[in-house]
Amino acid sequence: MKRAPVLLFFLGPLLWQLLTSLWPEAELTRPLPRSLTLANYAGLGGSFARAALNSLLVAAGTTALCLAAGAYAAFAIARLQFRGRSLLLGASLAISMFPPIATVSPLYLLLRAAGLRDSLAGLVLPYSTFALPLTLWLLTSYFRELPDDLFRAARVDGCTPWQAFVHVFLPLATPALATTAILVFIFSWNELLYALAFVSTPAKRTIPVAIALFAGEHLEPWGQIAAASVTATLPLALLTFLFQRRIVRGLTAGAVRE
Amino acid sequence: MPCAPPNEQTPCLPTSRETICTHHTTVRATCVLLLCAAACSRTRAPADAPLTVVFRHQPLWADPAAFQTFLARFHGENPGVQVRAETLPNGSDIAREMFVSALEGGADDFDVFAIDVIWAPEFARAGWLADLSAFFPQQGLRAQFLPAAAEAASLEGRTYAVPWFVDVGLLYYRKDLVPRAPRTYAELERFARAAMERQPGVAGFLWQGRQYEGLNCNFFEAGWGHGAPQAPEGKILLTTAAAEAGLRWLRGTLDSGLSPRSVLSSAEEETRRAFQDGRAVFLRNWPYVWAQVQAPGSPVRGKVGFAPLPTATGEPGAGALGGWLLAVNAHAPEARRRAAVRLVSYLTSHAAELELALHYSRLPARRAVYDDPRLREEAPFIAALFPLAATALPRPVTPWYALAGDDIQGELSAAVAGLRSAGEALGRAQRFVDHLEER
Amino acid sequence: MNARRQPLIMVAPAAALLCGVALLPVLAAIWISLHRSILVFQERRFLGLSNYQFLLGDERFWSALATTAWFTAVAVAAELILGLWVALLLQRGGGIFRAAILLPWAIPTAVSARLWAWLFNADYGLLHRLVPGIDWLGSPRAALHAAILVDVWKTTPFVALILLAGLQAIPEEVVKAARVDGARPFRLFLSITLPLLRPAILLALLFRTLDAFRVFDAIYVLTEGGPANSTETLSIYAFKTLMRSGDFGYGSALSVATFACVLVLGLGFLRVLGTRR
Amino acid sequence: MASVSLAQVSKGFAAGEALRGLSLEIRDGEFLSLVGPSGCGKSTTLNLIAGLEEPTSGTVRIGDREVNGLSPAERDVAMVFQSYALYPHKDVRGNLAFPLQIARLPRVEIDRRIGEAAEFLGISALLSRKPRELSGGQRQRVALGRALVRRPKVYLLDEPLGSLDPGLRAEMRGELKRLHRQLKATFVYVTHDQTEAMTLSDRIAVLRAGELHQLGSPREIYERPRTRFVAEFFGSPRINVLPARVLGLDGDQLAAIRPEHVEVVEQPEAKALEGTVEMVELTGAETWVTVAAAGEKLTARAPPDFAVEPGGRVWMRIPAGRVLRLPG
Repeated sequence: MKRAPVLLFFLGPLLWQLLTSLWPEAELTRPLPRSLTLANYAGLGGSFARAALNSLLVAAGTTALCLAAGAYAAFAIARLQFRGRSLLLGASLAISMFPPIATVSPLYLLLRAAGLRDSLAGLVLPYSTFALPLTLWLLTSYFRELPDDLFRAARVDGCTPWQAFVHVFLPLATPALATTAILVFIFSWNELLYALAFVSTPAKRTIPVAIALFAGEHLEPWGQIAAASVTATLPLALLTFLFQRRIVRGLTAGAVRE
Repeated sequence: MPCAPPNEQTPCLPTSRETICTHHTTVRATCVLLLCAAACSRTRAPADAPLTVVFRHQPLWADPAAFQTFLARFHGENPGVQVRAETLPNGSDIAREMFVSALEGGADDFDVFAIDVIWAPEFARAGWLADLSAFFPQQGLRAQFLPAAAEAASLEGRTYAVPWFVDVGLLYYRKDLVPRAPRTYAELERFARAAMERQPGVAGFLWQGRQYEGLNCNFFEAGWGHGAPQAPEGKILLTTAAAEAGLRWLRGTLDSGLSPRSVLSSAEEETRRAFQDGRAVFLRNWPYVWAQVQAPGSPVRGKVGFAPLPTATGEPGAGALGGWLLAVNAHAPEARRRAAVRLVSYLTSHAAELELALHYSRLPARRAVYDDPRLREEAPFIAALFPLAATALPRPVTPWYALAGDDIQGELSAAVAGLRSAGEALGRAQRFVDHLEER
Repeated sequence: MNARRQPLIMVAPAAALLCGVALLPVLAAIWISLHRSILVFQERRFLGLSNYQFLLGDERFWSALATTAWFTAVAVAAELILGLWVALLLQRGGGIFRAAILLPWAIPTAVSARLWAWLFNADYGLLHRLVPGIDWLGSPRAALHAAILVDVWKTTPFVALILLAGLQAIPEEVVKAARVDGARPFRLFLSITLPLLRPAILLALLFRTLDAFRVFDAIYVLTEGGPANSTETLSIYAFKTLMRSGDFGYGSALSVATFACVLVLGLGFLRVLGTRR
Repeated sequence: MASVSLAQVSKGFAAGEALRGLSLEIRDGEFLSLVGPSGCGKSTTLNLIAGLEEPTSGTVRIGDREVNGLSPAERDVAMVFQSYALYPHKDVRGNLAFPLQIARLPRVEIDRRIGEAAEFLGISALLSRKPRELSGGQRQRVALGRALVRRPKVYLLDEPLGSLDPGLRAEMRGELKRLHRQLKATFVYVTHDQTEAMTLSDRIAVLRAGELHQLGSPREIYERPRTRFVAEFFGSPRINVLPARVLGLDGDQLAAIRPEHVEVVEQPEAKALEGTVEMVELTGAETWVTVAAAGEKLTARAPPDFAVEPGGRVWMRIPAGRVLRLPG
């Protein structure tokens, strides 16, 4: 059973955090809790729920923006002939490798000038630096895998490229769109650097920022932090278990593109 | 229109060449104008409409109930004004970051806010603090308030904030373990060694060594204790021989075993709890510790004394000035600004500071409160702290100190952790500060 | 709208977005880095390259670069080795097993850093109780490796998946043939599986190196660059300079330097990958 | 219905399959096959007619209209693909209706045409099924239907029977023939299967490496191949090609003789060519014998009672009238 140590390494910390979230604050000093309590969860309060909502809105917003802008662009890159086609795909791959810090200062000034600083909408734009390249990559490779004759048939049937996309390729792309949406959602939900830099008021914080800056009165409230971590993990755990196959295909398709 | 004029401005580059960076002054000016216009329109509303002044501050006391009743009394005296208090997370660095990015974005959703003494020069220079010289002229300010506090609240001869209450670094000692308060570092070491032999396992001297602003306070105090000059006219001077000697002394307490290694990852609370559990002979900390160690059930109740910090020469050492000032948000609309000023003067009045001292054992910033008979009678500890408070020294009062704080902390932490020599660490920090100030 | 112009119109929004949030900002960052720009005091002046001169003499920059390089090298090496082992286990299937190891990758790094910070806690942390000797987050040496452990815990699943895809790309017959030739499992692994896995390994190496080099979340939340800036990476130093010291000029210079390092690494890899193909 | 003509059409490709100055006239209502090995340019030719690709030079004309630069729809052509290219997410009715919806025909007209086409192809019962629920043959009929409903000027078929299994392929050949006769439409049919070309076409265009080798009726192509390639491409087993002198003829041209025209006898004969048997292959209806003679190898049809073992001696009668002269 060579899997046990691996499972212990990966799941152990998560289970320990779950236990800690039920650990009464007073007994934190003991090696093991004598009793379990839900006080930490109750103590999380509105601000944490607010952060969860913000994360949801930003992640959903980024997903919507990237699918809206990326879907037909990916179709064009995969199927149509136009100048700069490979340049665009190459640039998008390069951009996905940009370190986010490289664009923090200009984006800060840009968002500030546009009055978008310290706003959730203001986070969606920077998030597309990593989300859009991912969307383009996944959807382009999916559209390329569809049989060539399908596109020829659509053109023979009189479709303009846009009609071919709307009537034939978009309906067929629903599985790929779902995979892309999930991955973009996860990456947006997990982002920290831009959120820390651009959002200041507590009411607009996302989950990663809320957890990073979680500070109690004096001592670190480890019980509450654990509770917050568990709550932040739940939606993603659900996503992972429900769409595991999709996520794996998306990750590997995105990576191994022989 | 008394909107704070954007202060002097180095010539801006013509906008055409800057693709991304907008022309700051125009943006900020238009934004301030807009705010005032909006505000003016609002004031035309019926005069008696209740005005809500938002007071934003870090959590300053365990139980806010007493303070709420205190604010309610202000409402009583000013029926037209409602006060809503908003608290921020506790960490001082985090709170500053939040104020900076809010104010930098022109936020006007709060009016009065409590700022750390070291932020005042930076916020004033950035044009975020309303000029209160009309209501708190400099002479009055310096006469009524402790000198260091008044100094921290002013910039280039104008008043930008009003001292609320202060903190000063001081030495706590176990009266049952040492003959008297040590005056020199050598005495501190000798007394501590003797006590450690008598009571094995007890730590000699606890101070705050974690990488945060508290470490800077310990550093400056050790510097002053070794004769370092107080920052002349807002210059951050780290590379003086005395400053280096002070930092070496701090590192020395670890090498000699006088202080335990855990000091390197401790802040106020960790050291206070250790001292309160009787696990240390000496403790450097803030006045708030007194109420804790004297509380019923505290293992060291009645066995603790306090005194000025020791020095190399034996003169009473100066503690670093801490504490909070109250300022008015420059972006706040005109109507709420007048009410805000009234709230500031109410909270920094003699009666208010007395109340805060008695209820939350907070050191008043007003000199006169220390002579108040009620204070002497009900809070002798605070009254006795006047000489220390009066001689407290501010960390460098310059807009650049708050900005350079993070880098200085890093270098000091490296020195006390033994990663770099004191001289090298201070050299690197000075180089960063000079670059930042464009010297 | 004739079909000739449609492709350009279809890529326009995505291209505009990519330019607007990535390409132009990087150029703008370079432009800002040529200025003295203290945002809070609205100070702005053209400096030319003096920010970069300061950077070359800035020891904090060089130690941040060294920390980042060490972090990348050790983290990526560990992830490849552990990832390969996990990929081999994954190859035998098991949906639950795969979902379980996917979870650490799925949750935010900030959450996993906090989770590990509790395990490393110097007073009551589980690891502290199990292995009392190590002052995980206190001593500079240990703190950096604690951060590496967090990164390994979070991204090994990703590496394992890439290697799994590589394993599955190896044609069945080749392995069967080798087995028929009497190759024992270990021999088979060394002479058949590993060489055929080379493209996937190189790919994982490329992705992870560029990703690890820009690390921010794990370390910022775990140690915030402390103790004594010993775990401070380029991204963290640049972030602090921008956001805490408000020095947008020098902060941008640090960001551009980080970008340049990632660019050099990326191009270096592509040349290696390119020649191999 | 319409004729199709290509004048000096060429198409350069990085990938190699190129057309070099192809000129071809396809008469109105004709069933013309484009035949040749893969990479010979037949599919490119079809795409050029369809408008899926543009020629680098030369003009394409449908009816009397030059169609260079026009989209497939504007050319009024329909195409049937080897992979059927049916839209997986639409049912049969949706697939048939789609081109008409794009052309914005009125609803009533669309339903009428679908009904007719379904009736004509016998797929009325399948209208509400999805492509994945159909057999290969049914899918092929739906693909044909999708072309039919458009009533195009020209039908372009790109190896439509390629993915069917052999048994079904013969049956579908019959259907295609019937379809062409009834529609009296112009069919341009691409295939690499010489039997299909022979059985279906009015005329065959043999292409190789982007050039037209020969254009003619199946009979002409089979009986009077102009080049060795054309001769060897048609007929199974392959035509025998040998230097003229072996058959006693002069000149350095090549001589070719169809295996079925070579008679094998077991007794020596005067004018017959003597040789030794190398291999005997029974393919059901016929038996083919491979004979080594004068340093060459010939294939001949053996009489039903042929019983000579490999190594035995035989004699081959080669009727002079049947011998073809091919350029060297």
